[in-house]
Amino acid sequence: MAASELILDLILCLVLLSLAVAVVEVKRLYDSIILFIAFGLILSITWARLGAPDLALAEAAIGAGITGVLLMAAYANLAPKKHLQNSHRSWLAVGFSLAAMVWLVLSLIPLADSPESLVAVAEQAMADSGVTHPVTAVLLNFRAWDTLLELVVLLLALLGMQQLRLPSLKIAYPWPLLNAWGRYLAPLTIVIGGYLLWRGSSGPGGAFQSGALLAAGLIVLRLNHVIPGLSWQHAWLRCSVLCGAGFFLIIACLTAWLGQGWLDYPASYSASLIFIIEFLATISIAVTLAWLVTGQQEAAS
Amino acid sequence: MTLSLQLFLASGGILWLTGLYGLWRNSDPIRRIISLNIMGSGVFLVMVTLARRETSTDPVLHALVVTGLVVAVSATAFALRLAVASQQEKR
Amino acid sequence: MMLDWWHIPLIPLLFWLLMMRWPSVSNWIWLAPLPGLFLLWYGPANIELPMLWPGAALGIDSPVNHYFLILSIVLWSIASLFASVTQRNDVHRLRFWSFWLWSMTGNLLLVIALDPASFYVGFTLMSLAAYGLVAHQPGSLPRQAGRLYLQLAVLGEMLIYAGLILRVHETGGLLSFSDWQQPIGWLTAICLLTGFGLKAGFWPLHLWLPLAHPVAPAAASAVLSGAMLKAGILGIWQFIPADTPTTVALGPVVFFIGLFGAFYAVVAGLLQQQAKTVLAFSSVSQMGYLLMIIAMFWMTGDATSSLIILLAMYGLHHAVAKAALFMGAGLASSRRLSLWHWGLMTLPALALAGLPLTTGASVKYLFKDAVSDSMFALSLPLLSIGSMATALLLIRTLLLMKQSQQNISKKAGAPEAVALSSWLVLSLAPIVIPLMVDEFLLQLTQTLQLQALTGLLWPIILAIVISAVASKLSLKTSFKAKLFAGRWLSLRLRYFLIHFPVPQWVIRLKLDGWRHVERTINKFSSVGTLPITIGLTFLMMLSWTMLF
Amino acid sequence: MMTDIQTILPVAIVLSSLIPGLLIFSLKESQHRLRITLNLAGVFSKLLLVGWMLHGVSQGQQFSFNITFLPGADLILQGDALSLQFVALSSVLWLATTIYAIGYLEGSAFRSRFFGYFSLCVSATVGLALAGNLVTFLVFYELLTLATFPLVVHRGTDAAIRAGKVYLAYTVSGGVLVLMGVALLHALAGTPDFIPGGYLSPLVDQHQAGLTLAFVLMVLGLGVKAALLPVHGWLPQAMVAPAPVSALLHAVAVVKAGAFGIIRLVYDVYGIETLSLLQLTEGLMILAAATIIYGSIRALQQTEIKKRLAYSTVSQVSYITLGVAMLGPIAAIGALVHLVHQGLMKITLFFCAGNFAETLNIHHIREMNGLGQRMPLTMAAFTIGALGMIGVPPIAGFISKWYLGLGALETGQSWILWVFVCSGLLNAAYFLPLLYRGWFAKPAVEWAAHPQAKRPASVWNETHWMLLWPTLFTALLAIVTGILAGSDFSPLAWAQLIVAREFAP
Amino acid sequence: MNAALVSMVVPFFAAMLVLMWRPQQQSWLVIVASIVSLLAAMMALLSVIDSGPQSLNLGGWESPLAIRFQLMPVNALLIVTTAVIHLIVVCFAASSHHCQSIKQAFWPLALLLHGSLVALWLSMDLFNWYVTLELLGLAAVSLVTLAGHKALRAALDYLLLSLFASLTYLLGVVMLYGQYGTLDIALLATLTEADRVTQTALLLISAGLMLKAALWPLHLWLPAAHSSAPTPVSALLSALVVKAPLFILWLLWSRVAPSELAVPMGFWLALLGGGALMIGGWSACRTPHLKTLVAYSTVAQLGYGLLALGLLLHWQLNDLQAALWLFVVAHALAKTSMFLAAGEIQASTGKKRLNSLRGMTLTMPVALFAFAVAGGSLIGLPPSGGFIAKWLLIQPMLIEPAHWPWALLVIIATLLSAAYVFRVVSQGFRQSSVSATATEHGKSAQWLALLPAILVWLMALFSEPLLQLMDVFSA
Repeated sequence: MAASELILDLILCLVLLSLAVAVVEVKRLYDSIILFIAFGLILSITWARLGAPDLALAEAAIGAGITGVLLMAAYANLAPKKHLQNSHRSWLAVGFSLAAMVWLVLSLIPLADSPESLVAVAEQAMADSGVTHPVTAVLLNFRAWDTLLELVVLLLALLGMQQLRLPSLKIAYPWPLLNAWGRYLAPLTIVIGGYLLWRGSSGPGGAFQSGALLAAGLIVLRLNHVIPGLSWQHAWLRCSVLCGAGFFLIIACLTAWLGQGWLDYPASYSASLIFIIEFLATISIAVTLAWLVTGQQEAAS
Repeated sequence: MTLSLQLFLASGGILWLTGLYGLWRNSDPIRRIISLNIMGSGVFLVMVTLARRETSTDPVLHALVVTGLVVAVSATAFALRLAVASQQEKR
Repeated sequence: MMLDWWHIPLIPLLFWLLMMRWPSVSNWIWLAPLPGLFLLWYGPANIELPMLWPGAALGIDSPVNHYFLILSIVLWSIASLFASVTQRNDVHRLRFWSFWLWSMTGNLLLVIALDPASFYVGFTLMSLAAYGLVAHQPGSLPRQAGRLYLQLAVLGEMLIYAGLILRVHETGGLLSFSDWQQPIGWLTAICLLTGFGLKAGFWPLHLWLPLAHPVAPAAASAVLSGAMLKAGILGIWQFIPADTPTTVALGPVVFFIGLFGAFYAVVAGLLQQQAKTVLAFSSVSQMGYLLMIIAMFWMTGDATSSLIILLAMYGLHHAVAKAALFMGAGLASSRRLSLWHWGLMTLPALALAGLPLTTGASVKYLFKDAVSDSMFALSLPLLSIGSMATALLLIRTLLLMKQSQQNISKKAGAPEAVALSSWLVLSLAPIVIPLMVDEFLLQLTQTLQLQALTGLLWPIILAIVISAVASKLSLKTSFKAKLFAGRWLSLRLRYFLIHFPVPQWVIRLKLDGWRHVERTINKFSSVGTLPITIGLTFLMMLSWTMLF
Repeated sequence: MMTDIQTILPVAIVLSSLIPGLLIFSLKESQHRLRITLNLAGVFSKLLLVGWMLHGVSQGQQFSFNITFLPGADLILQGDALSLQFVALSSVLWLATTIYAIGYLEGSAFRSRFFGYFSLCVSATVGLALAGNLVTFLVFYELLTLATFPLVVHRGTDAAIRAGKVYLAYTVSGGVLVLMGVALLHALAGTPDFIPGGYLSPLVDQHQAGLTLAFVLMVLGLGVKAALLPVHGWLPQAMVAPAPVSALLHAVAVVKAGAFGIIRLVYDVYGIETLSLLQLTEGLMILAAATIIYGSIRALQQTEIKKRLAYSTVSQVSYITLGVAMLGPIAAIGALVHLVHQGLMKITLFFCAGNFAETLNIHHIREMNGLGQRMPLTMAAFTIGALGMIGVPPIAGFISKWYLGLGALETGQSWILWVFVCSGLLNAAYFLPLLYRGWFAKPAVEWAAHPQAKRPASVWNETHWMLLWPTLFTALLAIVTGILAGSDFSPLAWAQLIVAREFAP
Repeated sequence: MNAALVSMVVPFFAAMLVLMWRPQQQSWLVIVASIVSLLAAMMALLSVIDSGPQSLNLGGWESPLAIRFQLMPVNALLIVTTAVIHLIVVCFAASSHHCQSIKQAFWPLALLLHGSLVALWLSMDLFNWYVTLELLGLAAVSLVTLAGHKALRAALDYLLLSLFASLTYLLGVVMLYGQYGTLDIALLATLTEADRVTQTALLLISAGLMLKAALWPLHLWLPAAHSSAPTPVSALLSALVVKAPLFILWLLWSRVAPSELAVPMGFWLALLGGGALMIGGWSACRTPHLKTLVAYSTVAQLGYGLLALGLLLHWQLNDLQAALWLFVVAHALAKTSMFLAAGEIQASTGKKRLNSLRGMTLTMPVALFAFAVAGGSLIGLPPSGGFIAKWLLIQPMLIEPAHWPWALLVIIATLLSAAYVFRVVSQGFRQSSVSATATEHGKSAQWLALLPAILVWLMALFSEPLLQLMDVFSA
């Protein structure tokens, strides 16, 4: 098996690397963006190859999808003359990079042989986690604090974006194809998102993946002007953005106050608590991501 | 298997460096942001590869990658917005 | 007891305060020194004043300060009286009197001082305040004379300071003249001798004297020459112990300096055109004699020696006579004098030359005695020549005074009564003092023998003859150049100090040249923040890998 | 009760100027009555407290206050004889200067700021004097730098700002050097209290290099404030400050802070034994002597009154340093007593210069002609100060010179005597012409016709009384301390007391 | 520990409240939250003093799996400092007239920044630090962009570099995890060896952190970002945000890194610190703009931290930890004061340049005084917090003659800092024609600017307990 797989891996790596180099080095920005989206897709294949289906999902939805839309939107909003690459290539920089590459690769290679990890510990703890999918267990139970803060990161990105007071995403004219497909795509994403969320407790999937999908759906709807521009004025929007992190925090406090400790779910409730948290987090993620992509609707405009 | 892992690890490192190089050599903000994403991908690749070292994958690393992805996408979104805003002011 | 030694210097100060409030007090200043006489008569015990500067003690402990106190009191009192007339119409009379009184305070204090510090206090006060007297009159000559005077006075002060400190150290911190019998160091002796010598004005430290006396008011010249020069001598006498190896060794040198000075000054004086200048040179010459006495005393160091009496008597004698002459010169240059005035004028002049029946005769006689007793007996004949020279000089003075009468305005009348009487007192003093003071009388009786008499008289007669011949020949020379040397030097000194090259440290950062470099760097780093930072990160990481 | 007082009194002395100072900051410009009240209350309460402490110390009581500060180095305020010498001087002169400053600044702007900082300066000076160990000393030393700066730049003109920058460049650098020195000593020996004879002698063998470096650092650092030779440049520049500032700070507080520091360093930190083992004082002596001569010559070359006085300060303060460096008891008396005497005389001179400038707008020496007719009292005070500086007896300066000279001989450094002689001559050379001009020269314009002011009705009104009286007061003190040097309550007696305690076997 | 958690959670909740309900009088809510957070922080500090360091495994999981919080004297102190500075800045923002326009967006961001900081201080987990660093970075950049157009370029540079640094850090963290299988600092400390992977990982982490902390020579983004940010933001960023990476750097090198690596690295860090002191100080002396000057002063002062850290590692002297953290706290307080004062002055004159300060002693005496007093601590004048820190720093330098060159560095640095502080202060004393009544309002903001400066001087008085705290820690 080794040889064929190795060749496959090698090809995968080469494609990835050449795409990456191309993204960096290609002359036109537009090409660069397109190549980057392609890179994201290849990357999600790589994840799958490396036995990380939930990451592949997340990468496809978040890395390639949403980031791609964001990049395109930014491209559309930028002056064309700014899209030129640096005119000269600095061999000094290349030399430095190559030297660094040798050093870095030499340092990374030994890692393959030192299988130190938390696998055993995590497996041991799975029983008490309330979920069966280990990634979800880590995300929402073992290292729930990271996830909580991540929601805050999203919130912060949204706040930061908001107060830049940019006009909302400029789309000159709704793309006819999008118009046509949007109505079907959006419910589909919602269904898939819901499924992913539900599945997250036992298999690949979970809040982020489903949130990303839902966000994609929302974006499509927004681009079709099916839903109005997202604005901070709407209480339900605020509520949905904040509910994930807010509820998570409340749970954290309650566990600290009433329970055994900070984020220490009571064993009997842990499954349902995690589900509620995931659900709310999904809403938050979806709305926030969509909002981040489509931009703030100014109250005045 | 180890060879393959080593390959992916090296690729991760090189990806990271490629992104770094792109960030270094490009002056366009969007390209810089893309380069950052490539850097991030490199790190994630290393992480996912490391998760594969044992028979069962390491859920912790996967979870970290998920977290990292979300952080990356939010940061990218914000950065792109900021890039657009900063360019617009110049007009 | 209501009056004590420490009151003596205070009373003039009191007068000063009163005068500042009521300027008319200046007419009564002649009273200020007089309480001293009362004290002398009453003779209270010496006092120590631990409240004051270290070692302060006041009183009289030897004939020298006894006589010097008398002479100071008399001179200051009479000169004050004289000055109260002559300075009556002076615009700056308050200033004059202030300095006068300060000077008087200092002089009186130093005479009654029993410790070096008090002496130094008085001496300094006197010398610095006397600047106000020297430079009192407007014009450039007094200013220049004053400058020279002050420069030398300050130099003297500092030398005395050094000598004083050295001496106190040598004596192990003792602070009383009476305890100062320890051997003196060479340096100390020279410092003190020079320091006081600059005030005493013997050759070769007399530079300021011929310049200062002519420009000072007559009364001031009188006290300068009469009292203040003596203060210098007193200082030498008090500070430098006799009969120590150093002083014994120094004695002959000093003696011959005095001797040479006595003659040199006569020669220099004879060449002068102004009465007061000539008188100043005469003082220089007389100081030479006083120096000789001190030198002889150093050789013997006998506390009972007649030299002590001699010093005291000589001081008194010269003081009154010279003061009388200066005041007379002052009168002669401003008032019309009649014949009897001139007769009176001759008296102190000839007394200085050793006219029999005057103090001059007493001191000359005693002086010769002393010299013949000492190892300098060989120089005895020179003394007679010295008397002759003195007489010559004083006759020249009188002649010059007479000449100056021609220059005064026709309107000038006879001297005022007060001025005249005060002058009269001093002029007659050479005769009167021997009648009052036993020591003088004793010597005077000795001089009445024929041999002594002729010994005293022939120089005077010879001098008269020479003068007559010289005036017939109308020998006139000028010797101004030497006088101006002092003035010139003092100016050069000032110039030199002001233009003395001293390094100055000024640090200046010259950054203008680097401005554009800085700008470029700033611009570059603000535009290229990202690439530069990333490049540096690279560089750092790579260099760190080398590190381990 | 008594122990309480012994603890509180040192702090109270510092606070007696600090608190009014801080209150004054908060006052409005127009509340001048309140400001004056506060100032005077501070002044007199300080005098009272200092008097109390003087009495106590002369009876042999101990005053000490401490709070913890750094590890091994508490903040200690203590009243010993040496500190009181300086404290008493500062307090008395603060009295004079406060009155002077009130008169001087009447009607000008920024008075609250001025008096606020002024009080802070005095507090810092007093604190520095009362400091019981090096770290405390350092604290107040740096505070003094800070508090003085606003006073130097008070006028706000370009020249003042420039001078302020120069001042800071020097004093802050000096402060850093002192800091380093203190820290170095702390690293080597900790920071015990000052004790007569010092506390470093056990370390001489082991840490010779460290001790030497610390001494050099601290002397250089303190030398900045004491205006020692290579680092004296700020002092003449700082003369752009208003007259009271020049008077109290640049004649007394600041420069003396440096000199006082050197005294502490030599006697109570290193100790004479240690220093003679390390052979460090030779250099200090030469430096001080060079400063004396250099300052005098530079003073001679100045044409502005205040500049000349400033260089004179440069020269005179080094007398103290020189006296300390000689390491003998008599020289120590000289140095300690000069600390006071020089302060009295120099402050008088600066007051006079201020009076001239304020009354008749006279800044240059050539404008002084005939001043004695117009302002006889000020001129008289000036004369006293100047003569005292020369060392003319019986003014205070003579007493210091006496002991310094004797000390030089006693310690076998007879060359120093000639330094004093030279300095005396040079002092005379740069002061006497001023006196000549004031008393003897003819004024360029008759005073009656002078644009600035008419001839006053009475002698006592030659200038504002608040300017005149402090001047006369300090001049009188300069004479009295000289004449009554032998009395029990003179600075000299106190200096002898200090030396008796310092040099006690 | 619970108190510390309260101190962390309260700002988060307050932020959400503000975002959700958007009350009219937001400032009171924010101030109350800050006060509560401060009280909680103080209780946490007291509990540490009473009962020593406390540890908490989040979620109750075993140590390698769970994220661990640890409350030590140092981070308790930092939490208190954070809370104090936040309270002051928030009050300032509420009272300053010049902050009206940014308030709406400022409150939640500032609160989130506060919570994130506390989260960072408490955490002992490498990956959790990554998340908190991201939080800080995003919050900081968002705050910078509040200043409007001019700040955006600097903000973008800041953001990109911050992201770059995060990724560099993350790579290092991943490598460490790959090698040792744990993210917990305490566990790592027992495992690490001086092999190649560890070395590379530590270097990557350090580079990332140094970039985030704007340690010289990776500081270029800081002056632009900090000087263009709104006043209260500049204060927060300079005072607190740049200290967070320093904290991690310190824990990493002093705990995790084996001494074979730490000793040579320490030398380099110290050299870089020296470079920061020199170049930062010099730049501050040269810049014509007020806030840029203050920002460069941050660069320079961080050099002290780096120097202390470097020497601590190089000489393996635990005593220097006290110096390091007192520097950080003192600088935080002083810099808050400086930025608030500078910002208030700049806002009231409307000019950026230093020479617009003319006559400020008359028009804004309190602000200028605050600047000067804070500057005194930066220079290290006694008796200020800066002085104590510097004192502790130079003690080990001085005791060995071989170490004296470092002391020379400190001397020059001190002089440079004095130069730039007094450059500003002396301008204020210049005469000007502005009338005194021009800026009567805004007094309270000026006093608030003075408050931290006074606190930093008070630190000196309470140095004893502070140092004891540090001793407890280093023991």
